[in-house]
Amino acid sequence: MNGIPISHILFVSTALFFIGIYGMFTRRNLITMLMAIELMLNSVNINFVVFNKYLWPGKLDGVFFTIFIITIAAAEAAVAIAIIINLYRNHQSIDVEDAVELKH
Amino acid sequence: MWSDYLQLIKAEGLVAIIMFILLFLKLGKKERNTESLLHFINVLLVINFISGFFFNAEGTLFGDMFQTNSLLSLEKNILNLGTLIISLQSFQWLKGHKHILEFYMLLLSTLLGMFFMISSNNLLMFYLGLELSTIPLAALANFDLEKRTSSEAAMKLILSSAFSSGLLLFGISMLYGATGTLNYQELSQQLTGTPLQILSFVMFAAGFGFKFSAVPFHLWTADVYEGSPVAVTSYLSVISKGAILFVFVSVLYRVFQNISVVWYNLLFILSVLTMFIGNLFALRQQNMKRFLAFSSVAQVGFILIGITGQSAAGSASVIYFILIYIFSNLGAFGVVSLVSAVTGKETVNDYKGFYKNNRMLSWVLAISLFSLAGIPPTAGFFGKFFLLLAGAGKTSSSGWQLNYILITIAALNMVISLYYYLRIIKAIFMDKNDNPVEKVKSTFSPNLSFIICVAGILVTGFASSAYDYIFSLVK
Amino acid sequence: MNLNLIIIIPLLTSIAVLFCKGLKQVRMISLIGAAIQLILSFVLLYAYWQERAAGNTSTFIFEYNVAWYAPLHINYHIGIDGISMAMILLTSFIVLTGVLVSWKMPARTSGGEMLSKEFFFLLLFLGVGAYGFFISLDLFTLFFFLELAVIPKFLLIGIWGSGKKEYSAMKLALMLMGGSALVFVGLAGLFFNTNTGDGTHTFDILQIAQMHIPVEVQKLFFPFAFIGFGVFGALFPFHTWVPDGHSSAPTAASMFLAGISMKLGGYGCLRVATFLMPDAAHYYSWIIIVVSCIAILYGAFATMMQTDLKYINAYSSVSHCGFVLLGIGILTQTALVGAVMQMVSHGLMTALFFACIGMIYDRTHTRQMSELGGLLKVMPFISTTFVIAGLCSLGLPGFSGFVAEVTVFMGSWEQTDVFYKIATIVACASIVVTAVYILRTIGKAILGPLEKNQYSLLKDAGWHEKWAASLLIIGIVAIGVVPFWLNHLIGPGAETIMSNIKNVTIIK
Amino acid sequence: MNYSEYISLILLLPLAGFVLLGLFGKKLFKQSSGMIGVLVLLISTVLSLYTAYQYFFVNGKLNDVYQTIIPVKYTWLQFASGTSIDMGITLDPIAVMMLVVVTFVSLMVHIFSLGYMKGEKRFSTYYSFLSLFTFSMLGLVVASNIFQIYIFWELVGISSYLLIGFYFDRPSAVAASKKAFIITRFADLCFLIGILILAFEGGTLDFNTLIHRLTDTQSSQYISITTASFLGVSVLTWALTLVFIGGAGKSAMFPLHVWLPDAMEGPTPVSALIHAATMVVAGVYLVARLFPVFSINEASLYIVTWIGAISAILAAIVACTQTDIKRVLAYSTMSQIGYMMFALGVAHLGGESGLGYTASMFHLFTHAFFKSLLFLCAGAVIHLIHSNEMNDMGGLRKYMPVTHITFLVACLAIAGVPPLSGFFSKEEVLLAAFHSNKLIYGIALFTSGLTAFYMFRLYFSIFWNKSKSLDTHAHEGTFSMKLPLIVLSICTLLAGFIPFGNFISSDGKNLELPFLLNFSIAPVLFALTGIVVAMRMYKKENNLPHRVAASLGGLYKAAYRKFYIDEIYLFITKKIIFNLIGRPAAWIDKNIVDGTMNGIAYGTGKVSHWIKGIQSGKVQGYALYFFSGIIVLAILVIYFWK
Repeated sequence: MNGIPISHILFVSTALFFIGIYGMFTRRNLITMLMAIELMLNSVNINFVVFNKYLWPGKLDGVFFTIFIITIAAAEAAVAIAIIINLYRNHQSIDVEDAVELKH
Repeated sequence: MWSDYLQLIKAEGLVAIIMFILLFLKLGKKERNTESLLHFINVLLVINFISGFFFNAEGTLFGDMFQTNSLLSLEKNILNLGTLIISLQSFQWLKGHKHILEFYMLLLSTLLGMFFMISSNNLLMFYLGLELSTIPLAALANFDLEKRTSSEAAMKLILSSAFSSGLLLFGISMLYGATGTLNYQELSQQLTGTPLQILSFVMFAAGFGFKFSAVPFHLWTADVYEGSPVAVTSYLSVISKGAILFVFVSVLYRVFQNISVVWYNLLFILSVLTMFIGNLFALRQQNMKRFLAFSSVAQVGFILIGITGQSAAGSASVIYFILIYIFSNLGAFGVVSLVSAVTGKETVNDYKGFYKNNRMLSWVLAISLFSLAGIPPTAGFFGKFFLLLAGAGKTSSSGWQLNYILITIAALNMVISLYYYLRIIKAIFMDKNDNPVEKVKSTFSPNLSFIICVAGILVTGFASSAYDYIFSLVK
Repeated sequence: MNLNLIIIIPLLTSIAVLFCKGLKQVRMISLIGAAIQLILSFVLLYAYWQERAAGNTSTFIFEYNVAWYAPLHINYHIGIDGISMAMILLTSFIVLTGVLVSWKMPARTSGGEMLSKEFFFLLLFLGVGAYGFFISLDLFTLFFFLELAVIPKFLLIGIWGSGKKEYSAMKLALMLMGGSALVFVGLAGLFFNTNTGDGTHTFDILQIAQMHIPVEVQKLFFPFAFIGFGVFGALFPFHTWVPDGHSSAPTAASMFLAGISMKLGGYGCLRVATFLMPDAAHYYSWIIIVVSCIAILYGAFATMMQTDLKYINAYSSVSHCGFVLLGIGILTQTALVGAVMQMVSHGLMTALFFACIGMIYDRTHTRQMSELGGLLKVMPFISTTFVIAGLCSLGLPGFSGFVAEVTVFMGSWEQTDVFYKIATIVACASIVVTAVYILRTIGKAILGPLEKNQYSLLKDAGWHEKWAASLLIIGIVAIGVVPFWLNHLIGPGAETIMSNIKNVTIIK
Repeated sequence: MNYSEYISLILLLPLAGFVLLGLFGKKLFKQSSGMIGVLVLLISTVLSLYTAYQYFFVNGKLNDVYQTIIPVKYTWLQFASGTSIDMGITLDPIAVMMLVVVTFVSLMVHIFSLGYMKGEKRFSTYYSFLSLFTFSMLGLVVASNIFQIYIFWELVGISSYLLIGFYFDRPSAVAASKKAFIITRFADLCFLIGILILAFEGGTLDFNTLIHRLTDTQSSQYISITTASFLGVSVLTWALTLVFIGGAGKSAMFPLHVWLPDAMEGPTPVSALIHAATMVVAGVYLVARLFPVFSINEASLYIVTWIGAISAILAAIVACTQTDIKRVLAYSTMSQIGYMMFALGVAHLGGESGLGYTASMFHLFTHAFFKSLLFLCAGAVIHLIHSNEMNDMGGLRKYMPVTHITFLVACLAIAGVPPLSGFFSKEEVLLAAFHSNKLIYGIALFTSGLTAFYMFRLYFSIFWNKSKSLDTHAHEGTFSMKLPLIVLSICTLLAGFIPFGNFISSDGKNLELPFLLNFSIAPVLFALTGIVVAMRMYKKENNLPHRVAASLGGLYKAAYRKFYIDEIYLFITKKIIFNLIGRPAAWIDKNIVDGTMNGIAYGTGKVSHWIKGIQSGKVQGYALYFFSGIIVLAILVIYFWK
């Protein structure tokens, strides 16, 4: 049933991960950065599932982990967006470059 | 059956119960006298702290995802104490605040998360605890809703923590891929030290490094500390840092023992970097909170040296130091928060001639700073001494004696750090100031917290029993 | 005789001061406390003689040893031999006189208020550190007390000092802490290379002295310990805290600095570095000698060029403390005795000097030699005291300085190697230079015509100042005229150290 | 009566006097302190005379060789190596002789000062210092231990310092005292090193043991010290030369003499005591004390001889040109001590060859009397005139007859006119020189001529020459001032007839001093010519001196400027020591050593300023550091681990 070799899937997940990181580094918009982080988390999810399915099919802890990650990601996103909204209230902008008062 | 079940998660249970009580209060009628409410909460926290000494059992739960023993309950109780002190100190600040209950609920939920993290016996449980202790903190950082810096700080915290947890998770996933288990014991047997495992370990450690702000993962620290309310800052700098360090120590010693050579080198680099960068940044800070932030970064460098000791003495000295560190750092933060709550002054220059009108506060601040600097007879001296001693005790595998090089660097860094602590002392006692901070009148709860802190600083060092107790637990 | 008293009483005094009201009470309490300390130290001396007379031949007596941090093998272990006894006497003298000279609290803070309570508290607290340091027989305890004595100095100088006090205070604190950091590394290295037989380590000086530390280890850690303590003892080129620190400090603090805390260094070099690492001491001996000779001459020449009285005395302290290190470096018993004698003598002498300078400064409000002159006419007592201090410092027989220096010279001359002789001759040459600057100072400041007319209205010393000066002079003369008692006191202690040094395989 | 019962009183009484007057003099006995001082000295003088009698006539001899007796001895400082510094009292001929001289002259000076220092503000201080000096000098002469000599040597130096600077509000006095102390201190440094060498080689500090070990040719110490050599010179020579430099410093031998003339800033009685009779001869005494050791080392004796001779002639020449009467006397003192020195230098141990030794001591003895007499007379004169300058004086003989006569006696004595004491002692000195070295003899002869000349130049220009008119009730001073003059002049008259050789000789045996009439013609002739010339030039007021001075030209100027030695010293101290050593040292300390420390601090601050860019405030920057940190660490660790 599983014609797809594991390496392909890992390639996808890794690619996803680095795309996420790239987005994190380059995007100015806070929401987009958040999305980039979600990409990273999803690549992690794929990893877990794949490892569980291909390498250690005996137990399900990888899958469980995935579920938890998804949940927590949601929560994280919620809080993050709340904060971003508040930031917008104060700064009238959600460009990360505008919130650099604290430095050095 | 039920009884010992409850007994095992007693600490977590108590915190949860307190949260629920607060929740009900919230649901109840609106108008309430804030002061009495705060006192009530403090009483609850005192009860929580005291009960932390009793009915501590050993065992595991949830298919050994969760474990507890007397050492862990001691660590939890140390955190309880810290939380209590912070809540006492933030009295002045919260008095005028609308959302007291929310504040405490968020605070306690992070505490709960830390407890789970400490008791975790499984990476999943650890991850859950970590997130539970991180995400509410971001909300807390934003607690001064209308302050620009506060929201900026919160944004920085949530983004970088999410990023770091992403990397951490990636590490965990690779670890899982390499070993096929999430349970600590099995993991420790599976580890053989293949490059993949090491890479994943480094990512894993980076996640920790982010939380206890080791260079180069520390950059969020100063900004968040400066931006967020002082109570939250002190909570970040003491409680969450302490918790994650507890976990780090136990994880390293219990899980990654096989690749100890690797993490010895890793910690060597990290601690040297952390000490130097922390000190060098702290040298030129003007804002007290930011200054304390960097000083606490530097402190982590010393703690890491203690961890490299990698022995009973190592972990014992680390726990002991964190206990002392809570007293010292909270003493300093307490004064800062009180002053900033009353007068809104936060820069070093504002503290010039501070001694003129505030004798008591000046001495509290001075003693705490001496303790942070590691000057006898304060407890900080003992803590630092034992940390470095533990670090020196590790005979490194490589030919030339890294451990002595490490403590030499550390000792010299202590001199640098002494400089900026003395800078504050100088400002308080020696510098002239035409309009120094006028008399800051302090109420019962802050005073109580100061008494606790100073007593802790002065007693913990001489009373060797504290250290002996911790040591006996660790062994 | 319970040795703990020598720590407890000063501690209680300093704490009691905190609960006093007003200058009168504070200084009364501290005077009483200091007096008790002096008496106590004499009682201790008497008890010490009794013990010895009773045939107690153990190296250290009045030992008291309890486990402090058992898991780390840290004990609270105290005890005295002759050397510590001498240093305790010195300390008690300085504490009492220090309290006496700061009777009127002349120094005010930059804020302008008196803060007498804090002042005396810190002063007495400093004493606690010194006492503890001199009696502790456990490296940890030793280190604890060593660092205990640093910060009070910082506060004393920074708050009540004069001139560029913040700079000096910071410099002093940082350099001394740097020194103690090195000491720490040395101690740690020593600790982990000890072996009590059952594989555990120890901090106990006596035990370490018994066991033989591997030579390589000694070579590695001796410099740490020696330089570390050397910073306290004004080892060239780490002496630069001395001039600034002394000149900015208030009178009593200067007396403490030069009188006691520079001795901590010498004592540490002796008790820790040389005693516990004899092979390394042999190995590095020549370097120590060269450096200390440089310090002696160079300090003396630098003194010639100074114009501020306190700077003069500070630099001369560098030069005199060179003799201490020289005596330690030479590694003969006589030289060691000489070194300790020099510590005691210099302590008393320089304290007297600073006391005089302080008194003069309080009256004339200047320390510049060019603005002083002919003071002998208006304040005979102070001037005479000043002259006595000066004569002691230029090594005049009848005063303590001569005895100490001669002992060092004789000791170094016991070494047959010609290198030692040349070193000694170089060191000897300093006595001429010393004479030059001392007489120059006396001639300008004390003798000659009255520099300014308003000086003619100045008052001579008050009773407290007279007492302080007289006490110190008594000490100086007691050593200078009848030195044998001090010699007997120190002799055995030096002998034990020598016995350690003698039975090493000399490595060149 | 046994020595040990009272001998230490001779020392301790003056010490007690010092302590008593020094501590309480100001308050308790403002006036009586003088009398106390005199009384104390009187007692110790009597005691020392008694000692002398006991020693020389009763129990000093043992099968007619004078023994060295050590009645008192305490260990003062014990060294681990076994050597020790002892405090003791040695009695041997020269020590006893010096005891007498010191106490006696000191007593005279004490008495004289009663009148001279009357009404001084620091009267009691003065007397306490005098007692201190007497104590230290006595301690010096009876020393039984070479370090004891050093200790009292220093004490003598300091009391001289205190007394020279007695008028401390005169800058010149302060400067002079400083100069005196520092120069002698330099000499003492050499002395100390010499002592250390001797002690090391001899393995002891005790005089007799040391001398015994170093003189018997079998002992290991002798062999080691004579064979061992440093820079090609035998260690013994080094040691003795250094010791001699010490002596030369105190005795104002060329070139360390520059302090002596300036020392005249002190009160005149002090000059009489310290800078004429007692302290300045300490050097001679030191050499005499170590004479057995010196005598086995030709080289050091040679140095002693020549330094002595040069100082003698040089000082005499300078003395001829000075106009300050005390300076003239100072130079004459230096010249006479030169005599004693070279007399020692030409002597050898034992028998006839030891003549020089005896002669030297003899001259020391007589010189003490007439030179202190001269100074006291000068003191009396100055007391009257309130000036030291010759030009302010003249024709004083009718105002102060006693002073006049006594001064004349002293002048004749020092000029060596028979039958005064000076004649005899100088005779022996010349004889000793004649036997050993003709050149020295020549110098000595010429010097004695000069001596006569400048002394009488002094005499005539004070008491004759242009007659100054003083107010009528100008009187000569109190009885207390006259008495010492008379007593001393009597001593000066008679001292020559003491058969000195019976008491003091290089080997303690009896030495019959030869007295050859035909030999003594030459010196007497020289002396008389000197006197006649002086009378011709200075008895009446005339411009002859100026013409002579003009004709001598450069030589006169050089002599007048004391051969520019002071200038040379000034150059060395100011230019070389201060500018080339002192300033650089101070500069280095300020800029380099201290600069390094400050530099470190500054550097740290700079670094912390540079790296502040890391904390850019941009979250993405943080994330970047975070990520790259992980990568780098991973690489490093994996690399390490490999």
